[in-house]
Amino acid sequence: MVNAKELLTVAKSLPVDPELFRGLFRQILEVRLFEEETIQLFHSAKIIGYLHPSIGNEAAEVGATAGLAKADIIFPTHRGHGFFVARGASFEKLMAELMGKEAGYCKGRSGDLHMVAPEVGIMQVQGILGSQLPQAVGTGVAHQCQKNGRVTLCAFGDGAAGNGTFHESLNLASIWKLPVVFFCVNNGWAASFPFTKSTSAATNAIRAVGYSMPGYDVDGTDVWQVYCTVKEAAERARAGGGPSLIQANTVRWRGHDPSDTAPYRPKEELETWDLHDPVRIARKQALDRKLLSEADIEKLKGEIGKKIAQAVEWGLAQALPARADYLAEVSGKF
Amino acid sequence: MVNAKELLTVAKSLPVDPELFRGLFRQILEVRLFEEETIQLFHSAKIIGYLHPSIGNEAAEVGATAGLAKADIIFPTHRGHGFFVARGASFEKLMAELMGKEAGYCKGRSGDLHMVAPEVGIMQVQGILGSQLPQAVGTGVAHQCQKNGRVTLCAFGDGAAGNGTFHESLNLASIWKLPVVFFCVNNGWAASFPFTKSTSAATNAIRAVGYSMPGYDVDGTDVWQVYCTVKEAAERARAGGGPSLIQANTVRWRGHDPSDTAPYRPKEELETWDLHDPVRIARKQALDRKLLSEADIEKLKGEIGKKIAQAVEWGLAQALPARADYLAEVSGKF
Amino acid sequence: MRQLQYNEALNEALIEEMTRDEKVILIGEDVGAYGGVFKVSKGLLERFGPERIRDTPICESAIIGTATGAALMGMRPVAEISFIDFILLAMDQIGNHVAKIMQIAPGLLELPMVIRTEGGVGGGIGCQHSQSLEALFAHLPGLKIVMPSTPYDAKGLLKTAIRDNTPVMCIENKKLYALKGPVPEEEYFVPIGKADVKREGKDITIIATSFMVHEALKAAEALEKDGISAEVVDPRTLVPLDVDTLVASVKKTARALVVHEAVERCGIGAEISAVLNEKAYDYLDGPVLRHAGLNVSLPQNWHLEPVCIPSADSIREKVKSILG
Amino acid sequence: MRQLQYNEALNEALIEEMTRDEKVILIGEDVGAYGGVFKVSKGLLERFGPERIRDTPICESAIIGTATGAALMGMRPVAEISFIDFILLAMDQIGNHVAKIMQIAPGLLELPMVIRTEGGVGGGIGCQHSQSLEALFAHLPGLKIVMPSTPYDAKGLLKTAIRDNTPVMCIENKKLYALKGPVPEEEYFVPIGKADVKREGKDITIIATSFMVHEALKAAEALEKDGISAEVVDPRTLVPLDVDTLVASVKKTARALVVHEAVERCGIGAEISAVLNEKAYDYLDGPVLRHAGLNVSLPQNWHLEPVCIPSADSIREKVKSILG
Ligand SMILES: Cc1ncc(C[n+]2csc(CCOP(=O)(O)OP(=O)(O)O)c2C)c(N)n1
Ligand SMILES: Cc1ncc(C[n+]2csc(CCOP(=O)(O)OP(=O)(O)O)c2C)c(N)n1
Ligand SMILES: [Mg+2]
Ligand SMILES: [Mg+2]
Repeated sequence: MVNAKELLTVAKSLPVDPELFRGLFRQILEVRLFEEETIQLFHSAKIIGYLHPSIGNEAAEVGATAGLAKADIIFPTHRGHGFFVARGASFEKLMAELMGKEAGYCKGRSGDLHMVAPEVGIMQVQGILGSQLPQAVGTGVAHQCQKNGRVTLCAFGDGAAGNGTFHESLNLASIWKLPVVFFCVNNGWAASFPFTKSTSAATNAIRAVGYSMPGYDVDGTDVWQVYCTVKEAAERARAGGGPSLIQANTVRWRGHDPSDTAPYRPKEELETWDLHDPVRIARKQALDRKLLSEADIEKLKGEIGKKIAQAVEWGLAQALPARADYLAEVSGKF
Repeated sequence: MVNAKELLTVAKSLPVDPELFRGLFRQILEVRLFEEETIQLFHSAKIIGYLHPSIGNEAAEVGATAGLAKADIIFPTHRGHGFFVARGASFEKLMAELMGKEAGYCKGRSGDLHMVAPEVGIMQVQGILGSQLPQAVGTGVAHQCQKNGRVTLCAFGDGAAGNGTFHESLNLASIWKLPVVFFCVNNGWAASFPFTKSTSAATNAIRAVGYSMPGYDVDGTDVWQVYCTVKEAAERARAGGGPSLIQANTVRWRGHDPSDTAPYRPKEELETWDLHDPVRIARKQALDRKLLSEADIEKLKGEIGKKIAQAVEWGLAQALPARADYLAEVSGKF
Repeated sequence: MRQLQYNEALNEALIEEMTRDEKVILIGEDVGAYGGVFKVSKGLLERFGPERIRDTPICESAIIGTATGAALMGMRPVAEISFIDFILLAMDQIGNHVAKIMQIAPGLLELPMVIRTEGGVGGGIGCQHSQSLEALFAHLPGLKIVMPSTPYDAKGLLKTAIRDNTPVMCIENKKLYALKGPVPEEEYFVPIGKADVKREGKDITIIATSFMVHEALKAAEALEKDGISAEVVDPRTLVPLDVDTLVASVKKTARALVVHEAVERCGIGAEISAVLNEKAYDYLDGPVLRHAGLNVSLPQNWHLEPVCIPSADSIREKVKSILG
Repeated sequence: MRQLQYNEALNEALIEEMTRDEKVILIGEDVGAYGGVFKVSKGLLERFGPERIRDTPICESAIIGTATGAALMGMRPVAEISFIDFILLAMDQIGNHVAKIMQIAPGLLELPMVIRTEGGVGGGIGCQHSQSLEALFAHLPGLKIVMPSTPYDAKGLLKTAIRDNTPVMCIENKKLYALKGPVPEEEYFVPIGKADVKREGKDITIIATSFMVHEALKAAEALEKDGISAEVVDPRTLVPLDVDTLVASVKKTARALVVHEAVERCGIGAEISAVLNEKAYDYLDGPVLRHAGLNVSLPQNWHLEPVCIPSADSIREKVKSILG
C-alpha cells in the first residue's frame, strides 16, 4: 500500500575520519572482548544473576555513543554494556558490579540489570522493557528547562518497542520538541520471539511518521553509518529541531542470555553470522581503508585483553557487601 | 516532510440509499433529542453522577453503527450514548440507568460511565480512557477462534488515543489480522486540552501506516461518509483482511460535561458550530436529496420527543436500588 | 487566622515553592489553562509559563516517567494524576522505578519528585473515579506517602514533600478540596512522618485518615453524648508511619479503631492493626478493629455510596459496639 | 504416587483443560515454541496450534486486556505474565477492569479468565524480577487469588480456576517450578477458598504462603528438637481467605506467626493479623506476629538475598523468641 522506504529519512553520510574510526574500532573490540570475558565469568559463576551480553550490538552501541556529545545522556537497554564501555566507564567498576562486589558502580546492588554510571552520563538500566522511554523524555524536559544544550539518547530493543510507552513517549517528545533521540536496537529477537512476528511494520522507523519526526532505518553493524545517523539526529535535537527515531538493525548471535541455547532459532540464521558480525565488518573496513594493519589489530587485542584481565582480577579481589552492614543500612529506612 | 494525505485510504463512496438514509437521519435526531433531555435531567439532578452527552458526535456514532452487521460488537467511549441509541437500546432502560434506578440496564450500578447492553451487542463503557482498546482486540481474538463472522468496532476519543494502549492494541490486531475496526472520534478536545496540542500528527489516521493497516480520515459530521468508511473497514475485517484505523472528525460543541462551561475554548470555535452540527448537516442532506420534507422532519421530532418523554417518565417512576438489598447482595462476596 | 480552602492551600504551596525554586515544575493533564481538575494549579500557567506548567496528553504512565527523568536531571517535578484510579496506568513507573531507582543505586542518584493525586468516594462517579488506593503504594518500599486531611496539613505537607530529596506521594481527597480551615500567612512546614492528635480523648483511639478524620471527629463529638471520650489520631503520613504517636495514644485509651475509606481487605487499617498488635498488645483491652470501605467495586450511583464507606454515624455505632 | 514437578503439574492442568474445552486459550510472551519462561506451556503450541496458544509481543497491558475481551465473548483465556513484577504494567487492566467489570454489570457479564504469574526471590535477578505482589491484588475486590505451594495444589487449583466463571489470579513461585511432589493420575480439583493444614502441631500456628510453606515446614521439623510443636497452615487461597481454618488452628495453639516473602508493610500478613485479632482475639495468648520480607527493594545480588527474606532458620528463631 505504502512504500515504507519513501517515509524514511537517510542521514547525510560524512567522510570517514581516520582517527575517529580507529577509536571506534578499538571500542568495538573492547566491547566484544569484554563480553566474551563476562560470558566466561558467568559460566564459572563469578558473575551472578543476570547477564545480557552486547555481542552483535557492538557497532550500534559504539557508533551511537560517538554521535553524541560528552555531556549528552544515554539510557542503555538491559543489553547495554557496550554503551558503558564506549563512554569510557571503568572496566574495574563494571566487572566488580557484575560480580556483586561492594566496589562496583552501585555497591553490588544493581548488577547487570540495573547498572548506572552517572560519572559518564549513563542512566540506570531498567529491567522492565520500555520503561526507560518516558524517563528519557523527562531528561529531555530537564534539558529544555535548563537550556543546557544536552541531548538524550534512549536505547530500546525491538521487543521493548511493543510496549505502550513507545507511543506515549514519542508523542510527548514530539509535541514538546524535546532533544531526545529514540534508538531502537533491532537485533531480530525478543527472547524467543522474532522481530518479524512482533510487528507488521517493516521497520519501527516508519512509525516516526505518526509523530512527525524523522525516522531512520540503519545497518546497525556498520559503525560509521550509525555514527552519522545519530550525529545528525542529535544535532537536530540540540538545535531545537526535536526528536528522531532510529532503528539500528543488528543480529543477536547468541541466545538471549548465556544460559539460553536458543533452540527456537532457525539454523540458517546462524550461518549468516559472518555477514552481521560487527567486529568482522569493522575490521574489514579498517583494513580496506588502510586505517589499521593486521598487526595493529593484533596489538590492540593484546592491549585490551590485558586491560580486561586486570579488571577481572581486580573485581575478583574485591569484597562482597557485608550482609550485616547492608541490613543495618536499609532496615527501617524504606 | 511526508504528505499525510498520500498515506491515507479513502473509502469507496456508495450511492445514497434513501430508506437507509432516512433511518440514519431519524437516529441522529434521536441521539440529539435524547441528549438534550439528559442534560436537562442532569441539571435538575434526576440524572446523577457523570454525564457525557454525544452532542456533536451523532453522525459519527450513527454512521459507524450502520456500517456494521447486527451481530457485530461495539465498544463505545465514555461519550457514547449515540451507539446505544443507534443500536436500538431501550430508551427506558437507558434513562433508568442514568438515573441510577434498579430497572436500568445495569440495575443502576453503571450509570453513564459504565453502561453495557449485551442485548444489543454493546460492551461496557470504561471510565479509564483507552482501556477498551485491548479489550476490543480480545473480542477480535474470540471472533477469530470462534469463526463467528463477527467484527468489533472499538471507539475512542482523540484524548484516549494518547494512551499506550493505542500502540499495543493496533500492533496486536495487525499481527493477528483480527476483525477489529479502530474508530477514533476526534471531537477536537480532551477535556480542556485541544487535539492540536495533544499530538504532532495531522491525524491519528496516519499512524495506521506504522501498523500496516489502512488509515482513514473522515468527516465525522457526514453520516454517509462515516457509514461507507466503517462498512468498508468492517467488510475487510470480516473477510480476513485485518484491522483498520478510522479517525472521524467532529466538534464538541458544549463543555466536556454539563457542568463544564469551557472557558478555555476560543470563542471563534463556537461561531462555527453551524458548519459542524451533525443534525443540521444531515437535515440539509435529507432535504436537498428530497428524502424528507420539512413536515416529515417535524413529525419525526414529535414522535421521538414523545418516545423520550415516555422513557423519562418511566425512568422517574422506577425505584432506586434498596440499600439493604445491595448490602446483602455484595457483602462478603468480593 | 486566615481561612483557606484545601485546594487553595495546595495552590499556595505550589506557588511558594515554584517561586522560590525554578527547578520545581508541574506536569499533568489539564493542569494548565484549566487550572487542574480540582483547581489546585489555578493561575499557575499565567504565572510560570508553559515550560514549567506542562499540560500533557492522556498518558499517565508517561506523566510519571517524565517526572522521573526530569528529577534524575536535577529538576523537582510535581506530577499530577487527577484521580488515583488512573494511577494504575502508571503503576510500573511508580512501583518498579520511582520507588526503586534510588535504592539500587545507593548514593548515586536523587529523585526529588512529588506525585500529587486524590482519592475518595463522592458524587456518584463510580468505581474508576472513587478508589482510595494508598495501601498499594505503602506496599512498595521507597515511597513516602502523605495524606493531608486539612488545609493546614495540605499546604505544610506539600511544601515539605517538594523539598524532600526522595519521592513523595501526596494523596488528597475529592471531598476535601472545598473544605475551609485556618492557614497561617507566614511560611510553615508540616514534617513527614508525624501523626497529629486531632482530638484528645481517653476511652478509645480512633485512627482515621484523610476525609475520614472529619467523620471521626463528628463521631467523637456525638460519642461525648454517649459518655464516651474518643481520641482521634490522624497519621497524616502513612509511610513512614508515626508508630510512636499511635502507641502512645493506645497506651492511654487501651482500645483502637482504624477508619478509612479504602476497602478493608489489605487496606492501611490492616497494617496499623498488625503494628499495634506487635507494639502495643500489652496495653490493649481488646482487639484493634477496623471500620473501612466495603470489599466491593463502588457502583456509579450516588444513592448507594453510603453503603460502601464509613460515616460519622457508622463510626459512632461501631465505637459503641466496641465499648458497649 | 506419581511424582511430578510443579511446572509439569501446571502443564498437565493446562493440557487437560484445553483438551476438554476448546474455549480455553493461552496468551502470553514466549508461551509458544519456547514453552514459557518457566516451561509451564511446554508442548502446548504443537498440541493446540497458534490460534489457541498465542505468543505476544511485549505488551503486558494488552495481554490482560486481550484476555479480558476474549473472556467477555465466551472464551476462557489463561493469560501468562511471566514475572509478577511486569504485571504493574497491566495494573489498570486488572484493577480497573478485570476486577470490576462483573460487579458493575451484575448478572449481565461473565469473565471466566485466569491470570497466571509468579513471584519470589531467587537467583540474584533483582528488584524488578523478584517481587511478591499478591497483596496488591487482594486489595482490589473482584479477584480471586490462589497461591499453590505444591505440585498437587498447583494442578488442582489451576484446573478449578480455569473452570471458575470469575477472574482468578494464580500466583506461582520461581523457586517452586522445579519442586517435585505427588500428583495423582486421576483427575482431581482443589477448591478455591480452602486452606490446608500442611502439618499438625499444638504450640503455635505458622501461617505461610507459597515457597515459605516449605521453609516453615523445615522450621517446624527443627523446632521439634527444641520441644516446640508447630502447626503449619497454608491458606492456598488468599481471596477468599479461609478464615475458619485459620481460626480453628489458632484456637488450638493460641499463638500465630504469619510468614511470607512479600515485604512486610501492607503485605498479606497484615491482613491475616488483623483478621485473627478480630476473629480469634480471645483464643490468643499473645499478638499475632509477622515474619516477612524486609521493606526494601531487593538488590540484584544473590549474596544479599538471604538478608531480605525469611528462611527456615529465621522462622525457627522467630518462633523460639515468641515462645521462649
Ligand atoms: C515489561 C517486560 N516484559 C518482559 C520482560 C522479559 N524479557 C526480558 S528481555 C526480553 C526480550 C527483550 O527483547 P528486546 O527488547 O528486543 O531486547 P534484546 O534482548 O533483544 O536486546 C524479555 C521478553 C521484561 N524484562 N520486561
Ligand atoms: C486514563 C484516564 N485519564 C484521564 C481521564 C479524565 N478524563 C475523562 S474524559 C477526558 C477527556 C477525554 O477526551 P477524549 O478521549 O477526546 O474524549 P471526549 O471526552 O472528547 O469525547 C479526560 C482527560 C480518564 N477518564 N482516564
Ligand atoms: Mg531484540
Ligand atoms: Mg475528544
